[in-house]
Amino acid sequence: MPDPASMPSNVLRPRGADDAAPERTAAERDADHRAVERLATGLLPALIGRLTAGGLAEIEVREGDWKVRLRRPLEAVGIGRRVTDRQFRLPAQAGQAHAPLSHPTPSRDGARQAGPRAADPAGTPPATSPAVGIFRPLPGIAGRRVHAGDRLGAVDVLGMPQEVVAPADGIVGPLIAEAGDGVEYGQPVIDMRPLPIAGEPSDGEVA
Amino acid sequence: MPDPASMPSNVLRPRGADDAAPERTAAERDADHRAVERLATGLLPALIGRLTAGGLAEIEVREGDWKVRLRRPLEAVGIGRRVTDRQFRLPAQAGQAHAPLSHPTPSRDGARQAGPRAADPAGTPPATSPAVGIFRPLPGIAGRRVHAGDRLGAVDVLGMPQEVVAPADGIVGPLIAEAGDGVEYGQPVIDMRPLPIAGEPSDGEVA
Amino acid sequence: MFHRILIANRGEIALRVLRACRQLGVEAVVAYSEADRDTLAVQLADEAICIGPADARRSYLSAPAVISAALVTGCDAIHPGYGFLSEDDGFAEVVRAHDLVFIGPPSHVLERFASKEATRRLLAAHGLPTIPGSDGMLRDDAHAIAEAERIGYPVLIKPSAGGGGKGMRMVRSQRELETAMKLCRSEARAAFGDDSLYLERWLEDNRHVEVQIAVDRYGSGVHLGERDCSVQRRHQKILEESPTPALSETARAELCEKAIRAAVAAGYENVGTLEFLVDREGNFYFIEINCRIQVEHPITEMRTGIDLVATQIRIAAGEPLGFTQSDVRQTGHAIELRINAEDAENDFRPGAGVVERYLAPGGPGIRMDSHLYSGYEVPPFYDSLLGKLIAWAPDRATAIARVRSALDELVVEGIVTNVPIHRALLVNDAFLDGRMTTNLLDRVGSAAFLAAAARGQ
Amino acid sequence: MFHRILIANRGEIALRVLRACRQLGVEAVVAYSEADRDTLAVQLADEAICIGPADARRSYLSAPAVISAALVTGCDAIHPGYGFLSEDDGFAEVVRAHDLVFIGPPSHVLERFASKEATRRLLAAHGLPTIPGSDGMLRDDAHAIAEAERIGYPVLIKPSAGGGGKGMRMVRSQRELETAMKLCRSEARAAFGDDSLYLERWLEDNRHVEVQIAVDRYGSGVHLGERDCSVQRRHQKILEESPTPALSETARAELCEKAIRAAVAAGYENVGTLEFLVDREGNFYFIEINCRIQVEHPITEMRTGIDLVATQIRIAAGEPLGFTQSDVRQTGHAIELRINAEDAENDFRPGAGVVERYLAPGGPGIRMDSHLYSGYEVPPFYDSLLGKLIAWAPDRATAIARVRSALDELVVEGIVTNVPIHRALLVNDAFLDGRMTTNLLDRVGSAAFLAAAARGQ
Repeated sequence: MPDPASMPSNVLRPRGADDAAPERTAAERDADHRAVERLATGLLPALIGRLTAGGLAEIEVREGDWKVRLRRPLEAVGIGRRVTDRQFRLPAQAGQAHAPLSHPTPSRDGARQAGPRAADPAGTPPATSPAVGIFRPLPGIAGRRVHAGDRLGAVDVLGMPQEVVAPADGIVGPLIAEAGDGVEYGQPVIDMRPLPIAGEPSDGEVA
Repeated sequence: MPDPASMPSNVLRPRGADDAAPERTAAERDADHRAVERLATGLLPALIGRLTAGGLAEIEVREGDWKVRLRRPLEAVGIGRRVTDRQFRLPAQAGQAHAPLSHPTPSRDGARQAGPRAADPAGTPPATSPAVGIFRPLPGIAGRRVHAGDRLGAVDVLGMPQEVVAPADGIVGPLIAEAGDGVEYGQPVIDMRPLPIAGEPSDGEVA
Repeated sequence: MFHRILIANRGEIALRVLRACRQLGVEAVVAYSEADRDTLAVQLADEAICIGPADARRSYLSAPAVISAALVTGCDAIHPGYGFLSEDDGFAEVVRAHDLVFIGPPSHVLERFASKEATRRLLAAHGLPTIPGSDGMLRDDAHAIAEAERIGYPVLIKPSAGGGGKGMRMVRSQRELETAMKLCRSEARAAFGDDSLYLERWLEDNRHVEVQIAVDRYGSGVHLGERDCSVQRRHQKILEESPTPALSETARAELCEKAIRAAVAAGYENVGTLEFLVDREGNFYFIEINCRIQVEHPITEMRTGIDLVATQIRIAAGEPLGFTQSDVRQTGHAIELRINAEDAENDFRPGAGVVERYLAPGGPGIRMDSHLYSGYEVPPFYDSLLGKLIAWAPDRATAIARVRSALDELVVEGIVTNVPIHRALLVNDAFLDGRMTTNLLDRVGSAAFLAAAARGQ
Repeated sequence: MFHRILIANRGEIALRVLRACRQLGVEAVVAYSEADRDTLAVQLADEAICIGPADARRSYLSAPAVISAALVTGCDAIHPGYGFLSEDDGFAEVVRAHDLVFIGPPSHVLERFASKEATRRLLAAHGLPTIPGSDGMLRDDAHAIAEAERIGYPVLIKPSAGGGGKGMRMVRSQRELETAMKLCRSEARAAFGDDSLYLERWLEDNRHVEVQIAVDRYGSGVHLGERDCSVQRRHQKILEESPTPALSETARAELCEKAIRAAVAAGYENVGTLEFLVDREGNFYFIEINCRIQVEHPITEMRTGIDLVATQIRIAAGEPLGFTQSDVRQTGHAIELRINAEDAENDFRPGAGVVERYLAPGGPGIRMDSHLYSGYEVPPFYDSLLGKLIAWAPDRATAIARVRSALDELVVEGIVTNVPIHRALLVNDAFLDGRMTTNLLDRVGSAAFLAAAARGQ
């Protein structure tokens, strides 16, 4: 189970923290605390029962001023019809292939630490394109052991090459984009694999 | 704390239960169950801490395909401004003074069993107006013990009186609308009080 | 001008009337049924009053409920919208008897035009062509042959009594006429106990063209051009456009001028529409008058810049029209798509439910008249109209391109709509060439129509 | 015509350009920054391509990123919208060097009009009045007095170098001039190390009036009427209308005709706007030319029925204009309100965040150009424009009534907007009488303005 305290990128829209919000008294905070606790200890078990029984998409319960809503994306449930054939994307939808909008963290050197798959705790994030242009991987790069920041190739922007670098120490996996493909900014272009775990041979520099 | 099982009117939008939803396997239900349980046992305590710390309006956490969102109404937090002064009503909002739209249950005799306050389990529902017109209560009706269907007054529709009747056995409470008021269809016009409980004198006809 | 108007309708037209009231500086009270508590007009109204349960007979169709609501809320006029009580002369009379103003033709005008047959005779007397027919009932075969000759084949044999197609036959020659007469007489006798027959000219592949008029209390009237409503499915209009591609500019002018002249002469008052059938040769025949605002009125507003609902209210308030025919300028081309909650792929079964997400299209020349919003629950009790997507452009081709692009922008999630049939229409050759006739969609079959469009794309 | 256009902009104008592409049957690719992934134009585009991070310098302002995106997606033209790279002649030149078409004036035209000072001299030479000033720098007091006499008091003393108000004084008489000259010289010397001064006529209570023009590659040009943008807050336009209430019909015609004649003579090409200041007496003075589509272009579209963005694209594609001045008809009155994410009650501090609920107003004559939808998160990185509420009506009073009613319908929840200032404007006597000047809102103070409206209602 993920540790809640370490999940800032999954916690969206913490609004109201701006300076326009009035100061809150200890009593108000206590009342809120009690209300949320009632939700957690009293209602959640009942909700779980309801949701799992009928394949529901969404359920919402109110308790005083508080609401709790549980929902799954519509696609997972298979209901909801659209007028157009196009996929109408919800903003910042879970599982969508991009970093959260509220925390864009491009690094200055043209690579991105938090790539589109960075949220996947299981894998090593792929190398992403630093710009929009034509992808040129280094020949024979796949399978090499690299350090974070090592050059894996370039993206050609009107003749100016922009470096594609390894986002972390690891082993270069297969190419996601083909050499010569047009790629967009932030697009994953080269897969990365984790280094072999302890016990396997290491070059000694990996912490 | 309210018993979750007895709160159907507070549980909104249980969608996906329609026949378009695909059958779900036991394994899928189990996976959902586990996901929701993680939310309940792992994330809620952390959320409570976050919410009560900063006077937040809303917080949302994702876990796999599931989202949990806790929110207070904007007004309570003092943020969020509306363009119009008018109250923009959400459809079928809990606590709104009308019966759920999906289940209009007007009775044929001009009175309504499920009046606007019928959802309140604690009290006896008030008598409601059977039509739009001018309210004419029977003189001295307040305080009388009545049976369901007894006439309490009328609503005058272009000179045609439409009976206001007691929705249930009980004691006529104070008038909600004044004699001569214009009233709309379904508007509560006369409060009702429950009959005295067993042990007090009874006219013998109350079950 | 009025101080407060009761809007005795629902859906998009309640919102449309509300907007006209706002613009005129008149307060608007929306009368609603229990099923329409959450509709946009109720939320935007100066006041809203529940007049009865979902059942329209006890709410929108209940004259006492509507009038009582107007009195209780202190209104001085009632706007009936379209449908429901909008053309009911009895209702208009009771409204008047309660010292309220009915926004529409006065009751005596509604009464005069209540019977279709009488209206046709009245307007024919004022110069409008009607569908040619026999001079009264057919006495015998000889009379029938002579009359058919005069009218011109093909002709339709119709029984005087009843309807539903019994005793009715289309014949293309004298030989067919003689054979069919016997069959029709016996069918009519069997079905209605009356075997009297008459003849009417058969209009093959006709188009539905209607003329919008406005006449004030003082007999000043103008036409506001015509609308082509030939795209129909089982006699329901689903796409309207103006001007009609079926007639030349001269023919359109002639039609419109004849229509307004006849209507004024016959004593019509307020906003109204004269409906015509137009045959392949461009001959037009008056069929009926609609004494109300129509669903498709916005395409006329887009072409003329004239607010028809505000005009309707002003006329009912006793104001003179304030402009003459020469002030009315028609420009460009306008198209309206009726967006209905119905499943085009399942025999247009009407739908209801929650609109999970709604997003109206926009941009130059686009107007979306709809009462939808994200989260709105479409009740199952009334008609299936969700809104009207209207596009104006300087010419027909651009208007089609615009409305097609706007249709791509429209988002109505959670409820099945007839958008697929509109998509199919907007790539259909008969439509693109302006050759749609009222029977085309039914003759081809909607399913085949949708499939053909899918193949063609 | 082009096959595929890259839209190198965001927000409502990206959507606007997309709509023009659709209508022209051209594919549209939207180039977006990481912060704009969820915007409506990205969702509706035929293709969308991320060109960089939220920082505009690395996305919308990066010429290499934009051009590379056009090449990668196979576009043959780039539409820059407004702001960002839209008037950058260097960018236009690099676009051309990559065999792509820049949708706007060609680079050599942009270059010609890049300097405001040079543009004023150029257009003055082609007959446009500019603000009267001294003949070069002031040699001494005697020269200053003579020049001020010639220009007419009040005059503005301006330093040749620098800006920011230092060394600048408005004087109403010779006595004031003589005193101020010394002060200004010493201030200018202290601030810029250069004490040369010149004079310009002081325009009290001026109005901002601009003329929309369109000129094709072949030198055929038309004006499309003028717009009044006098309602400003700290030099930001917030409400625009057309026609201007400041000038008579004759004066408007003269202004527009002079503007198009000068622009064509000076070699302008494509869609553009000539901005003027108009003084209390109705004299107009050319100040600058905008070589792009402008935010407020829809009010011109509403009055003329001409799609300005489509016209811009057609001209860039080498098409002739296809119509002449006599084909351009202006009707009615149009008003645009800029709906910004800013807090009118807190010094217009810009806002960002999630639009919890959005509902666009509608009805006759209403157009809402906006990229919002329910659930859209307004990023904090760009300008605060959320959309434009545009109303057309046959006359100004009706247009005001309509836009006011539409403003009541608009729902933007979850984010603070400048709607209160619009409400205040629409009941303000100076606005209702057509007397707004560019300095009025700042002179009164927005807070006082809002408070006065609240008292008056």
